[in-house]
Amino acid sequence: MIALLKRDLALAIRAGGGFGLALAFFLIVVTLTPFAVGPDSATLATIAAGILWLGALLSCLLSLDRILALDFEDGSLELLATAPIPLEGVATIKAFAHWLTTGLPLTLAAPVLGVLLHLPTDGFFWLTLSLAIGTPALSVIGTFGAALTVGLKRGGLLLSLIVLPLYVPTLIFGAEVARRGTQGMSADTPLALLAGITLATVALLPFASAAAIRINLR
Amino acid sequence: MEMNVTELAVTRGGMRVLEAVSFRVVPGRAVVLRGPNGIGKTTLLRTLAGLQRADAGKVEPGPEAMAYASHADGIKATLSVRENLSFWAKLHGMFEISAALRDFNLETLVERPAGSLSAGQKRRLGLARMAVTGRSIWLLDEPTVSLDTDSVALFASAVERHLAQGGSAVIATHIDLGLDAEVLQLGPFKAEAPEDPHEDFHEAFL
Amino acid sequence: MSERLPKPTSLWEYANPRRFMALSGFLLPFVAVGTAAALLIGLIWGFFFTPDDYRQGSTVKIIYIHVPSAMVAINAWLMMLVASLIWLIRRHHVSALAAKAAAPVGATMTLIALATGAIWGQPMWGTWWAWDPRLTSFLVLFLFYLGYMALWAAIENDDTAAELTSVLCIVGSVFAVLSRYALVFWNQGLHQGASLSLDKEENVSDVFYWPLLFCLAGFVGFFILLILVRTRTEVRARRMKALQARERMA
Amino acid sequence: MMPELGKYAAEVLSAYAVTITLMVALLLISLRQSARTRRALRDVEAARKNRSGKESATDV
Repeated sequence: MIALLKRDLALAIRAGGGFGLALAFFLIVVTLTPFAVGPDSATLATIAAGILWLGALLSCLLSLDRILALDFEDGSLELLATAPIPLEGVATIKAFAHWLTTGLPLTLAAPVLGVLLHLPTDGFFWLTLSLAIGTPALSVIGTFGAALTVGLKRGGLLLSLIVLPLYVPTLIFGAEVARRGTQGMSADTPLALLAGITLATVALLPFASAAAIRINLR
Repeated sequence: MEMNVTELAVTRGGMRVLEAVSFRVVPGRAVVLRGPNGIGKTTLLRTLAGLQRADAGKVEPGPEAMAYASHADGIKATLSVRENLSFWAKLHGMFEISAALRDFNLETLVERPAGSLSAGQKRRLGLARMAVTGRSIWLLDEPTVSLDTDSVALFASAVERHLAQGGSAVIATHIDLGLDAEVLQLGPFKAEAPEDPHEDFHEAFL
Repeated sequence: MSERLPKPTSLWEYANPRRFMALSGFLLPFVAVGTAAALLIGLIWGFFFTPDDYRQGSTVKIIYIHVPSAMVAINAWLMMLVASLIWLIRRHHVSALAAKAAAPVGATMTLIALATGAIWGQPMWGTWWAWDPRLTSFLVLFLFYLGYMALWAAIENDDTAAELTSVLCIVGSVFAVLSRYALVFWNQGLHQGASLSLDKEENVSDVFYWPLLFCLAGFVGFFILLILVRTRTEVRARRMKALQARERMA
Repeated sequence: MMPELGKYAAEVLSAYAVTITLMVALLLISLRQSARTRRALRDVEAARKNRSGKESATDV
């Protein structure tokens, strides 16, 4: 399992896979936002937390099809399925590797980009915290979507269509934490719910992902 | 380990492709699958490897004793030969890869990224991957594709060495490898009405 | 049916394609007539012979299409969930196809509920669209339907498609419920509590209640009718594919 | 016969129009698909019967 994690990380770093690409996309979303809504810093400050969450979510979405597609194409996925580790474990590790190479960098980049959007001072802590707690769920749900569409030739767009509705609860609670935190309100309840969603998806969704991979390999 | 396949039946894409396939492989021996394309050689190997569900029949031992190699090698172009090999070794709880490197003549290529290997070298790396799994029954699907004559000979000797060490192999191939192996001829299976219409999605509608 | 089938001993036997075709072919005319009658009575009664609401004016008439379509939209997904579970657990072929057949009907009903809701919302709330939790839930539900149908359409192998869409339907259901709670949390809405419950006095007064019941029955009948027709189409399509596959093999 | 819809006539009528259009469209599409599949299946069955001379198992 650790060998698989190490390999996935090495691949992501060496091939310049999701790593740089998702961050660059995040930067572009944040850069374009003021062009779309105007340079007024008060306006930007009110929407900053939401835009940063949405930007992180879209950047994450961009790299989902790489989670399994590459391994499917070169036959690695079949060989992993015959290896003596459970496919549920493979799905979990894949999601974890995706989070380490995408969710974590996005979380770390968000406060920096928050400066560009005039994110209020109170918001930095809550934004980073909500992203740190919420992005694992994005990776796990994304792995499930990737597992469903892995055998398809043009699965990219379909993957987004399937995954985006599944992202709704995570986005709502995550952005709510950041928004309430930014406005100085108590964010305990949404934070607990966000953590609940992350824990539940991490615990349960790999089973569905593994089932989908098995069906697709058949 | 002796391998026993009894009365195996497999459906793929809605149609029965294999029916009542039975054979036995004893340690030190190989079975070569023959038959025209699309007759179910790949399906049989995938079923033995546990990737395809069988409708009926028994395979002993289970997939955990089989090392499977398909057309795709599972080789990552950006990783070096050593990294590729030791990853699959670790995944199977094995740590020693130098013997496999030697057997498949890969010692001089150890630090090269796998993407820069020639087709034949890649194929050898793919076969070395099977050796490092430590599993005794090799399932090989067209292992000699894109190999030149020398490499085929090298491959055949690798299989022979594996057999001599008490392993066994099931090989789907068109060419003669010069192995002392039994031949299993897969014939066309004529679809008959299935006994239980609930067995398969497609058949149920006939 | 040209040959006689033995009498079924359990309800599950209707999951056999041939039995399903026989039964559904028998039921179809009755369902069609019943649906047409209920819809005509309900809609004509509701549209022509009910008074305006003192507050909402004539817009109250939208209730006869808005509430039934919304109800069917949700229950269509529930039916797909049950059908998917039956397919995954008991492997009854017709149930997988019934789930496939239900999706476009559910999606259309969701669209109707959204459209009539927006049209109703304009005079009542002064806006076409409000990010009210119930409206938003339906929008999210619509997205779920789209994803589900797209997945069915994208996978060539029908067996694989049936399995994967079932998995998606089950996981999607959990997330749909989660989304619903998330949306309520996110924005307390404009909608009145329950539009309709058996305890009628509290909600909708008598004059509106009876035509609404007919409309509900009509919409449910319409849903069943379309499921039967569409599932029969799917069964025939599968049989055709099976025959053609067999010809190729022979 | 037309009831007095008052100032909300446009809303009520458009809501009904949208609903009926969508439902009729769905019904027509479903029926057309049904008819087309039925015809195609009949052709396949007939071709099969001619070729084999055997009687087909069912005529769903």
